[in-house]
Amino acid sequence: MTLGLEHFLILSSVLFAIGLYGALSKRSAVIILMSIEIMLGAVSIAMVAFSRYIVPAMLTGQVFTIFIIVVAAAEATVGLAIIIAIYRRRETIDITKIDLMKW
Amino acid sequence: MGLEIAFWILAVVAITAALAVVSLRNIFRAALCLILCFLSIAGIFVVLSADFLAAVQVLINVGAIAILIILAIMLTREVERGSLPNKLQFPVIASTVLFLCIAVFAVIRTPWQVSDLPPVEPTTAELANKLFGEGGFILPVEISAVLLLATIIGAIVLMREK
Amino acid sequence: MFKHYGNGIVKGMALTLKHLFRQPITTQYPEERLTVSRRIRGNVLAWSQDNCIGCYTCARNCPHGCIEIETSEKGEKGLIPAPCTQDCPSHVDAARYIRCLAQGKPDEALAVIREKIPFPSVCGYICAHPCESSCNRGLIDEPIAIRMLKRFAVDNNTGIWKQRSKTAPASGKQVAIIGAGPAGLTAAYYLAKLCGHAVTVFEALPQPGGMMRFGIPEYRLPDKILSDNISEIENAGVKIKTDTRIDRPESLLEEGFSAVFIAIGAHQAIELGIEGEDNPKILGSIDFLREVKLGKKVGLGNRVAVIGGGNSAMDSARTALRLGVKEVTIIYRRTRAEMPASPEEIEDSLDEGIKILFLAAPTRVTSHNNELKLECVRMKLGKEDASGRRRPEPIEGSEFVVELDNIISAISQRPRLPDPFGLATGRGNTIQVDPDTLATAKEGIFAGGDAVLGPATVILAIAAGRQAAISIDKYLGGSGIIDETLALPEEIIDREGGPREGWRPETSAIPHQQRLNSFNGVELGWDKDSALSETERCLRCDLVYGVEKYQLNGGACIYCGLCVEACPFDALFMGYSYERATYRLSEQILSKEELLTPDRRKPSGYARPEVEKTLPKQTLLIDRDL
Amino acid sequence: MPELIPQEALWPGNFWLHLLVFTVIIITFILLTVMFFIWFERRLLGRIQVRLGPNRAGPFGLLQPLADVIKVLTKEDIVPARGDKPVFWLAPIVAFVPVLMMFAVIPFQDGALLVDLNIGILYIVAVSSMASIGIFMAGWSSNNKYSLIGAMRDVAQLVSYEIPLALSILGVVLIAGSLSLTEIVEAQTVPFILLQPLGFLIFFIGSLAEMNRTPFDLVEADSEIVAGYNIEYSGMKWATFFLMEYAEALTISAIITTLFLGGWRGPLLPPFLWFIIKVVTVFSVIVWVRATIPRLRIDQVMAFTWKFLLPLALINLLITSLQVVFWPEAPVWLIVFAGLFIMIALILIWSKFFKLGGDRIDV
Repeated sequence: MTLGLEHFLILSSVLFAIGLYGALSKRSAVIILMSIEIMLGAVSIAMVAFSRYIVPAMLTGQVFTIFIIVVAAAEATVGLAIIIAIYRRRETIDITKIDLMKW
Repeated sequence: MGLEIAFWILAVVAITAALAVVSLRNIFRAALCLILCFLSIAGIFVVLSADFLAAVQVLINVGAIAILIILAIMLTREVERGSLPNKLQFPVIASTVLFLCIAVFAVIRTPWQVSDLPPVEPTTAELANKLFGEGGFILPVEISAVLLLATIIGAIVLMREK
Repeated sequence: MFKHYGNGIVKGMALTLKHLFRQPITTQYPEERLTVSRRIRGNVLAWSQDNCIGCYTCARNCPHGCIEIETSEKGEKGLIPAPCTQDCPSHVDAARYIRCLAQGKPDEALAVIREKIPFPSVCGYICAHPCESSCNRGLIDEPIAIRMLKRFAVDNNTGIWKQRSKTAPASGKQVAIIGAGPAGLTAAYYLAKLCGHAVTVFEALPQPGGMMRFGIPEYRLPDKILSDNISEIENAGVKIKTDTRIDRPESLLEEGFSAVFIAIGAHQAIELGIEGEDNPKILGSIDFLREVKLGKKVGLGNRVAVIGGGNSAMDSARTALRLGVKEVTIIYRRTRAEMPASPEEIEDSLDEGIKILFLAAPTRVTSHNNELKLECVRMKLGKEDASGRRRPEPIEGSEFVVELDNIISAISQRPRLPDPFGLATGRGNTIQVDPDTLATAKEGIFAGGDAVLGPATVILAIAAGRQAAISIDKYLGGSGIIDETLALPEEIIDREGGPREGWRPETSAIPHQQRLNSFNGVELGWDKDSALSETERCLRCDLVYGVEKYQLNGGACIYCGLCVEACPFDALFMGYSYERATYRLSEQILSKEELLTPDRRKPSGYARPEVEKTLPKQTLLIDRDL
Repeated sequence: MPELIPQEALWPGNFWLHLLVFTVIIITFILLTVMFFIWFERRLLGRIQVRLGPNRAGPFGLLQPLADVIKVLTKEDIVPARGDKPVFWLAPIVAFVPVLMMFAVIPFQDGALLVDLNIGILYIVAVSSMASIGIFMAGWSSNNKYSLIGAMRDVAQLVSYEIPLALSILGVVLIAGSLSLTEIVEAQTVPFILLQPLGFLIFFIGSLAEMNRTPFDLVEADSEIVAGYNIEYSGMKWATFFLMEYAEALTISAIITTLFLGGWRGPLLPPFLWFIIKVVTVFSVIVWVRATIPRLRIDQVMAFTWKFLLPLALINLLITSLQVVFWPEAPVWLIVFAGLFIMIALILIWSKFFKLGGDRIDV
């Protein structure tokens, strides 16, 4: 059985689903951030796979992946900054306890 | 043949690591597993003959983002039993499985128009052309630069002690 | 920034590069010194039940607390002479009177002291305490303050010993003693009281006491204390004739005395032996102290130098200070470590503002209009001489001049022997006697004390007096037994627990500003609490306990050997199974034991499990929370 | 070195044999060189401090590292009772493997390397950033505040110094026009240290920080945090960290040689000998710096990279790219002199604005 586009797309879906589960069902903000990173990674796999199998000469998917990595980095930076800022005020990173809009 | 073995190993490692990230109680170990997951994704990129992307993935995700996450973990408390599920755990599992089924179904049933051309190798020069060359993505590159600048300023503003 | 750091970096790099090409100064370790590094390994400590007295010294010195001793409460083996008793020239049973003090009976303690010496108060104040030098406690921290305890005993005198003392019947024989110093009066006391002879003491000076009165300043030994002791001696039937100088001992024999004891002491200061010494402004320390004691006016200028490093130099300097001298300097040719004066005297002198000029020796004195110029030379220490002190040698060209008003020479003293004595003399003008009997070559004439020994201590003089009393009594046909029993026999000798840990209690002294205006006693005695707590430090080396169990907790023992080194009685030593491996420094330093038994199979945290069980927990658990 | 390898093993003829032979060669080379480096550093430091250094075991003390190895191997292996045990066990491996992996792309001579990746230098930067994970694992799992502080310092330092490091590499890449190390070496008709003096300086300083050597060895500052991240390690695991540090020094010396000193190129001697000579020279300079400059404070270290190295690296990149784009055929002597002049001028001007450790900074 040779490797096809489906393999990569299914792997991507599984990783995305795991990330989705983590992002929705966890209390810790850091774990949620990590789950989002997994989801972004899954999307990157899908992008690169599309690029490799559908338009191998154009690399458009890889360019998209580069932007995804850029956005992931930005998201992680700001997200962590927010988490630490909240932790400094509230002494917790449990998002179920961070439910006030203003304090 | 070699590529297939590599794919299966990397896929199993990536999925196991990702599952560990969302199921381990110890946040520090979860972060280590996230690093493993990122490394496997970089391996998948190599399998997809995107070697430049693989290196960038290691450099940015493993070398920077994961380490930032670990540093952030160190700055908070309750590391060893920090990762607890919230009340929505079982609904989320159900909906996630549903989503997965739909996605897999869609992937399998879609007739992909796969090209038979060999992949471009090496990708570095080609990517550069795509990003900066004629008719390329120069505008998104500029926008992402602005995004990064905004990120830097935002992070500094958030973390500055008043 | 660049100027600051860049320059530093560039210069530093250049410097290290320069050093790289220098010849290394590493040298070969000398071959003859290559046997080093003792390692002790094994599991058995040899313990000698005969030597062990159960003093707990080893248990206290063990860093891991792995020695357990069980002593039998009652089955003591008896008493042996303690080191302090053995090393006292008069063999005063210090261990026993400390025990009496510990039981709260100072009068009993005084009785114990009185059994051996007739001057307990004098010894309590100024004894040179050889007992403390030999005290086993000094091996652990600090010797027992035996002299202070003695002083506490005599300060709390109730006179109970007097009721138990008895006087021997008169023997009808007459003994003459020349010199009312410690030796002479001791001999007189025992000859009169315990042998029944009629004793007459002839003293050239107006008051009895000899060096105790005229050589030791008032602030160290108050006159009243001495006079009390001497009046006890007079009460025992001794006649003291003051202001009587004897020129020929034979004349006393012709007058009807059966025996003569010469104890004239050493009252002549030794000359400095330098040019210009015959100046009237240069005084001998002993003459100076005597003049002061006799109440004569000694005209001293504002700047006085005392030459010498013994106790009499300290006494002279401190006396001069009390006479109103502004600036007193002690000049000594060696360093402080070699000074023969007792350390506390040196400390007190410095405290009172006396300067000490070490490593300097006078070479010449010149006099210029009312001012002395003392030329000195700097010294350095050379090889050790026969006395174990390093011999000072002058440094050429390092002469310097000190301007002074007076000089007190306190180098040493010798006996002042009038020629008609006609006795054989030895080194330092001392009288030569038979060391066992103190008899001189002339029939019926004995000699002792400083006159025989040269300048020495009071306790040695007392010992000489006792020796003279014994041999004179034997010469006169007596038994020669001068021991008496004044203290009650001890009933139960018991030790309650081990000795107390810790140091001596503080000795208090009168404040500085009160010291220099008068000759009041400087050192103050102890109160009851201090004395009691000091007695608790005593190891009781004279008690021999039956040690029933001596157990070494093998799991905790690290075989450091500290207990063996600490034992004062040689009861512990390395057993046969101790391996003393020596390594030569030239070899690669690899631990043989670690190579033989690498224990890598079971990682065990911070320590091996068996050690964990036996050690106290707090030494193991480190606070590891972030 | 080609004569050691059968002809059919060379890339891409026989992939697996080539891989096997070169992996064995690289590991042997690293282990031997690390042992040599340990001896060499101690001897050199000794000489700089006007003493002999190890001189007992073997001729000139050459067997001293061997004696140390035997000692370390026979030590008891201690694991902290309340530490994170699996992480504790994994940490030395995770720290050591990336350093080994870096060597895969370093050319000993033309064609004599494990894989000639076309993204070679990017690969090195990426892999080297992974080494800090091992150190962080060690620091965390030891459950000891000193090791954690050491690890935090290491990570902060690594993340910060990676940026000027990568930027100064970009200057070289711009001139060479390739990311492949072999092509970079082949592009060096003139060693890039002459064309990129400022880039070389930044790279050298940055790599000193990257491998935690004096004056940037805050990670293991004995006077402050006892021994840093490896305080709880003993025996072979500790030795692995030690090996990692020296292997990193070796790798970075090799990278500096490749990027700036012309790699294997040189007259007369065989190419791999040139390579080794250059590597040892670079390492000697590192030891020389260690013997001279005292350790910085952590806030000084961070201020130095963000306020000093990073702007200079950016300016250097800008100038280099302007030159490459607008005047690619500029004469070499002009570039050399202009480069030197720009370097000195920039450093002098920047040091006017920049104060090292003037104010106290909490890090």
